[in-house]
Amino acid sequence: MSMLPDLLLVMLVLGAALWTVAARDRRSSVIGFIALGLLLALVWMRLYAVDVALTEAAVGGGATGLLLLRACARLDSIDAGKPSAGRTLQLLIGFCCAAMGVGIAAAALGGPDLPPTLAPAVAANIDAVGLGNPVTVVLLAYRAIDTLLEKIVLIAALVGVWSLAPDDVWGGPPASLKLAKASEPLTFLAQILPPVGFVIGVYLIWNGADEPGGTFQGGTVLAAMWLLVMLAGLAEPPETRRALLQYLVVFGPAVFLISGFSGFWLAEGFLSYPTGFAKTMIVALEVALALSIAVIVAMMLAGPSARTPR
Amino acid sequence: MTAGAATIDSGALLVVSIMLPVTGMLAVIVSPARRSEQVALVILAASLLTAVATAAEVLRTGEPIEYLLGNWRPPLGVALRADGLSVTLMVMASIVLSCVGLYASGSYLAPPDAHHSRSRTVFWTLLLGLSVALNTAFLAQDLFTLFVALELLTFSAVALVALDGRPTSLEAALRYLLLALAGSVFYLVGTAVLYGAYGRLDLSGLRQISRDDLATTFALSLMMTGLLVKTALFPMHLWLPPAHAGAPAAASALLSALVVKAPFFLIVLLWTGIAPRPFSVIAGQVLAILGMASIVFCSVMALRQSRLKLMIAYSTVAQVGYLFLVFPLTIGGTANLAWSGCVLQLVSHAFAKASMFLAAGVIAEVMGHDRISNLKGTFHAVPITLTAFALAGLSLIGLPISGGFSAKYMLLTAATEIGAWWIAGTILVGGLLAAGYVFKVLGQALAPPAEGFAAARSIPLHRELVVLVLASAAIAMGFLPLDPLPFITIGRMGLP
Amino acid sequence: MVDFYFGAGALVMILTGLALARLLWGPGPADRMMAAQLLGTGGGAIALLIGTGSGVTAMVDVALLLALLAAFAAVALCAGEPGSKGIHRERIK
Amino acid sequence: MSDVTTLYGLCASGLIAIGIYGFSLQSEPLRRIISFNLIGTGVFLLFGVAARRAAAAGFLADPVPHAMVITGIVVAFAATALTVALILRLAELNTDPEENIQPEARDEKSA
Repeated sequence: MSMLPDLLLVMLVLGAALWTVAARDRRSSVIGFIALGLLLALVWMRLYAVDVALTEAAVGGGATGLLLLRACARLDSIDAGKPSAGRTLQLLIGFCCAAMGVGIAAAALGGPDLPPTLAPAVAANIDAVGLGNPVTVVLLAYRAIDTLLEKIVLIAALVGVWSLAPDDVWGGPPASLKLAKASEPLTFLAQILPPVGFVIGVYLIWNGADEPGGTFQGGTVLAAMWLLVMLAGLAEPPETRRALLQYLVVFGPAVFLISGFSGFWLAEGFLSYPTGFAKTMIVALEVALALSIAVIVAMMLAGPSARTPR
Repeated sequence: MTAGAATIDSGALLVVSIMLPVTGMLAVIVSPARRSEQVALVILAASLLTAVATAAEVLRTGEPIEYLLGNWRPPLGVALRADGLSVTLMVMASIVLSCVGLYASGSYLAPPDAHHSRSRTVFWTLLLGLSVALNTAFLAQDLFTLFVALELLTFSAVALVALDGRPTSLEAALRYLLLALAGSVFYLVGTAVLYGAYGRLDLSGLRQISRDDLATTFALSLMMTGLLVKTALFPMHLWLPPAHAGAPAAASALLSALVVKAPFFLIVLLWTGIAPRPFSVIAGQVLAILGMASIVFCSVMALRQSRLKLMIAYSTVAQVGYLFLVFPLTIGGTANLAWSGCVLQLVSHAFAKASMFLAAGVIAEVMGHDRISNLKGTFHAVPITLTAFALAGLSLIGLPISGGFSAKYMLLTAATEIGAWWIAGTILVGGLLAAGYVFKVLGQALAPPAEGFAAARSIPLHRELVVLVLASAAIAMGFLPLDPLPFITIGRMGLP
Repeated sequence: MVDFYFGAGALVMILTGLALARLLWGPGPADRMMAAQLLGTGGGAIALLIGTGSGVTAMVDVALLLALLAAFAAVALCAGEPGSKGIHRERIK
Repeated sequence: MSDVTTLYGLCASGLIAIGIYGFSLQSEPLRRIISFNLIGTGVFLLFGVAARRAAAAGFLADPVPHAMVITGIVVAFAATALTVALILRLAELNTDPEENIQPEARDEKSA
């Protein structure tokens, strides 16, 4: 009985994945992908990974979904390329992929009966940091370097997105996100949803220290709400050359860097926190990072500059 | 704690070598476009000093430097580790980055006015992004941290390919990005399988407990395949020539000299550190065969190109092929000689290829085009650059005295000593083909200029000198004694 | 009691599967938007049921986020309407 | 409990296989980046399954792979955003011939 929901869920996930690959037009494919993102949030929940479930819902269902849907709308006039492969080749590749799937399943599931794990090590050291959410501890203490570099990856990608602007509009605002058919209900939604979403975003950031949630989930929700306001035409995307925007982009990583270096003097080395202050520092860090993430994600979704700066 | 306390001072060097360019990136973003160049050059100079200081420390003590980030022991935390090989590569990368930085300074990218600040801001930010990614790749001791470094490398490199904004460059960038992403996802599948099997991803831990079983073999094969796509070994090289040839010369130099080397370095880490014995022998043979195919096939392709930059890009795939010959040669007693040859090839190719791409940039500016058949009079116009091109060419061919010669000589000796005639033969054929494509260009360029020839524009002297410095560095490597290099074995894990 | 939660979860899962079919096949934009809403609410319900069944209280946050994102997805679907910001204006087929 | 992890392990492998199939057969860049995301999702699930298998040691799940997956999702999002921006810019250049002329003229001097 307890397996039934899991079985159904897996079937829905694989169905949505097949649809995404096999759908005739790219829009249907994207919609399949968004549905998959929502379903995956449930899968992550079943694997007892609530933090990941929140991330998957916010990114897979929200941010990536909007990104791909807008891309579809803008690519609308361009003909979709047909798969050029013949039926035999398709079958051949399909067979190879199936074999690969079987191989991965065998390699991933065939391990020892008592799989090795770091869970006890995480639990044993968690008191030294003083946070209740082990995932946040891994992200901001044990493996803080990954999180710091991940922010640099985001910034590099944002600069990459910005670099695609034509020379003459560099520094100007991205194309307006205002919907061509912004209807009254939509505008209404864009007015009432952001305050609610803002509270949820802040809650996720704040809660992340002890309960599931955290910077990226909260930051993405904040970004989504800002985008909603822009979609309804209630605000315009800012000029990318604005100093405030640029400072917001680097603010979180800069605070991270400073707190990391302060460990040389205050604690036991780079990226280590002073005893007793770890929780305070991590929560402050999370707030700074979430702010930058919200701006970076929103600007990535808004795209490169498309209008001349004033 | 003991390891951390003993090396706290030298360990800070490793942190600084990664975090200095990070700081630089953030500073470039918030500084006005006209200042970005100065910020970046200062950071590059400081990075070079840090890399040299780290290398000096490793040489002085004869011991690797280790640093535990946040003072958390692996596998829970992530360690940085600098051994002989990684400091060599760090110094190499810093030198190339600094030289390319000098080459691109001044009005190379765009006239210094507000209207053309796009390429300046983007170039300098992502140049520093490459520096962060490379130093992390050389130092980090954790498979997942290495994945993040690889992604940073890819994103920075892709945006540099697309820098000039022409449709052909964008197409090349898109193709590169998609294949590189496929490569990383393969790498990540392997990482997931390894975590499932061992419950840790730190290199030193995995080295001790790796078993010869299905999961390990399968995971390592997937990871190596992914990395091969990123390093562009035959037959997965098709994305490289258009991407490297389409970028501005300063970016091409970085891509060919450095970016394709990081995935190779990771393959070496996996092969020497984690791969269990019977698998590593077979994988070594396969890698060497692909390397040989790269050498022969892409040298011929280089010979057939009519555009200078495409020729140089194909030559990159061929020269990277030599690196992969090392794997079967390390089984016998000549392991150290083979590794030395490989490292020398890696470093001298980085210098020579960076010099060659920068030279190609100068030539294209002076001549107004880069068609090989129409380069008459180039020497007359830019003698210093052409000299540098010729010197870099000597190293690529493997003529004495040059780093390329020493490298190929060592690989050749190692190959003949263990009777691997097929490898020895390929090295010689590759040299002949390289001579073919280098002399094809030189023959044209040394010819007297046609009637009424005028250079399209003049080149600032400092740029020509940078090209010469890089080429001379490639030549200077040839003055090292032709023996196994002692310092690359410092702290090397998993080597005989 | 646990069986009840899981059984109810399975039932809502089937209903959500039907909503998924509507979302994928359409045919109209309105169908899709409604289906997205249903997927969000259904997903939230499943999160609550199974979360309670397996004793993980933080599932409430997932349900909350899914409900919020369902509303956001409705707007995103509008943004992705053919021709809403096309590089070329709508082409008549 | 191990039955559930096995089930999701198979689901992850299935997602990877479907994604690779789509990635190798599709010619349209946007469809390929979606397929890339499918593969990525499958890989993340593999991490999740590895984490859940730690339940044998008396924990609900291992938080280390969860943290890695969160980092991975962020990186995959950045990759998708960069790819989509490239695709859109390329489409814009290819449909707007006027944009094409100016950079071609620049071709000669900035090769």
